[in-house]
Amino acid sequence: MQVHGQPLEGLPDGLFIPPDALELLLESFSGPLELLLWLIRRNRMDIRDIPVAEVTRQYLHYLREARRRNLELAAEYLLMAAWLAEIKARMLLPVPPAAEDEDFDPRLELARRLEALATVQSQAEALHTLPQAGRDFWTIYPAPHPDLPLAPPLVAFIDIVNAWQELLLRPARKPPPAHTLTNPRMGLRQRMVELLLYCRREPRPWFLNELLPPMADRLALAVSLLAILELLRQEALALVEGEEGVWRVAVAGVDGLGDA
Amino acid sequence: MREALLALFLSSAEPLSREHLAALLDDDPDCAGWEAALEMLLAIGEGPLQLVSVAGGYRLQIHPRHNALLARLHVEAPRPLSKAMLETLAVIAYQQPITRPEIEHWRGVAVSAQIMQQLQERGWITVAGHRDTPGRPALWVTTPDFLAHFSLSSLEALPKVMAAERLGECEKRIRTKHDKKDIGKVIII
Amino acid sequence: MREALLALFLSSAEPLSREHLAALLDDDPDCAGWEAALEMLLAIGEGPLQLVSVAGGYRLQIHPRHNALLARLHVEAPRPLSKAMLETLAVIAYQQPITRPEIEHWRGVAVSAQIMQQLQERGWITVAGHRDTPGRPALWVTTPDFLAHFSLSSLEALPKVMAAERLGECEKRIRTKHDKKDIGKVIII
Repeated sequence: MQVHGQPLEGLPDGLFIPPDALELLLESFSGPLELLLWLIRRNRMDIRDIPVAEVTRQYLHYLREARRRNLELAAEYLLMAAWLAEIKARMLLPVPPAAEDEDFDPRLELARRLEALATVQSQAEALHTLPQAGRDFWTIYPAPHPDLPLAPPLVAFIDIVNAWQELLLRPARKPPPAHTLTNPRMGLRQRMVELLLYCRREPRPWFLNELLPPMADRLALAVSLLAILELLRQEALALVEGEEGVWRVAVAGVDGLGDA
Repeated sequence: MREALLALFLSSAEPLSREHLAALLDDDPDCAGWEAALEMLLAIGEGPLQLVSVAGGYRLQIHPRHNALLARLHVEAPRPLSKAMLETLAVIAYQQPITRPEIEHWRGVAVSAQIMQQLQERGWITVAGHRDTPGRPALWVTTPDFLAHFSLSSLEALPKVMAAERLGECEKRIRTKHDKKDIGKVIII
Repeated sequence: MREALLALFLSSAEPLSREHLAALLDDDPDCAGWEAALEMLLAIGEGPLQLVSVAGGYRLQIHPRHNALLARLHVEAPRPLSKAMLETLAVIAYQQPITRPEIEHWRGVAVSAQIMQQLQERGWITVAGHRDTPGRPALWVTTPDFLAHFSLSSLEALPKVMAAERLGECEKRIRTKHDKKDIGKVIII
């Protein structure tokens, strides 16, 4: 970033400008106000007490030079020239005796606008000197954190129960595509789910005694047996016959013995 | 050297390949021995970070042991379940193991793959097997996380729900004999 | 605890405020003493990292001692800001909330839509509302990303600036004592 003013400090005093410099100079300005501010600073003039005649003379000199070198200038440059001429003319008029205070200085509005621009330039320069990411320091790129669990959805348990209740209350529907337990006994379902997950641990058929809970009471045994039978009936499990004529149970599709 | 290597990885949006690292570090006498430092990082990580090999090179990631904490930071605000998701979850909870066509039967409408996937991503349902019928449909069940989230000890703890008509006929019989808790046990099978 | 805190900062693209950390960590018995760990991190950093206070929170950045190395990695340096962009940004930063006509008044030239768009694309400015005047012009403000990019803890941390010309009488005094370079330091221009 070119700091405004600094690359231009090498220019000679006075109005002479080397042939190539004028174009660069004008390009570096965002508009006529900046050219004017530059002139005032170069002449070390006081912004609140601008010698309008001298500034206007220099300003017009640059405009003429630009035109002579066929540089394109925006219309605002001519507008500024007209404004300067107007201020110069009003300065020649006698100040109304009733209002000798500063407010009637025709240069005041110009001074305000130059001050605003000077403030902006200072602020821009202040920003420019702040440490900037990727220029003066580097921030970390946030490290990935794979497989983060998603937040559970916002749902009340009772809503699930009610949803099921409502489904049950709906008018009769066609028979289900596969027969399912219509009167759910959850102990049985729990055991069915457990059995399915258990059987999937290894891709092989299981002996019945592997699937029955050890040291179980009669009810637990009965539920387990019932769950296996129900899974067989639903064809979620399959019976597999081994070489010795021993039947084993396999998750449907696991062809541990080649014939599932 | 370990520090410089960490600085490179930490500031980089992309994984860094061994060749890239070599180009950056080989000519720098201060960085001699960076290969050993890289091996060390790969082997034991650094604090909460582990160096993993991914397509195109290596990158640092947070060790999964901090996932519970990070999940709190990177929460997406929990969103309510849509009616379709809620019904689907209810059917699975009460009828598991169940196939998608069966869920559709209960709900009376098609169940999109997206709904199943979203419920799955939340960790509440999973595939427990396949039914050995044509098409080998997946059998859906709820997960232990589902039970844990609602503080249910098992599926048995799901509140009993009966369709009105059935309730009618059973009720008369049972009411005289049992208290409400027993009703569930007697009539469910 | 130090590790858990680091994991949070390492995984976060945004600065984390003390309040945010408290909300995440206060209820967790495993995270007791996180404030002390935070102070430690602030004081001495961790390996190549330093924790800095920025945009109302804390953020990890690479210690400047590794800048030479990082410059080799990040060869495509970010494009420097044009004078027009920098000035426009400065007006918004120091005068916000501000409308585009007001920005143009400050700078003395028209502000192109392109400049506003570029600043917006960098994530540094945004529309915060509309002024209740005819035409309801948009009110521009800077974003937390702006603070983060320029290492500012808050808008109050923007450097205090006086235009040379405001100094008026000061200038004359200074001029007699110092050469031009020193003036620059005092008055910024």
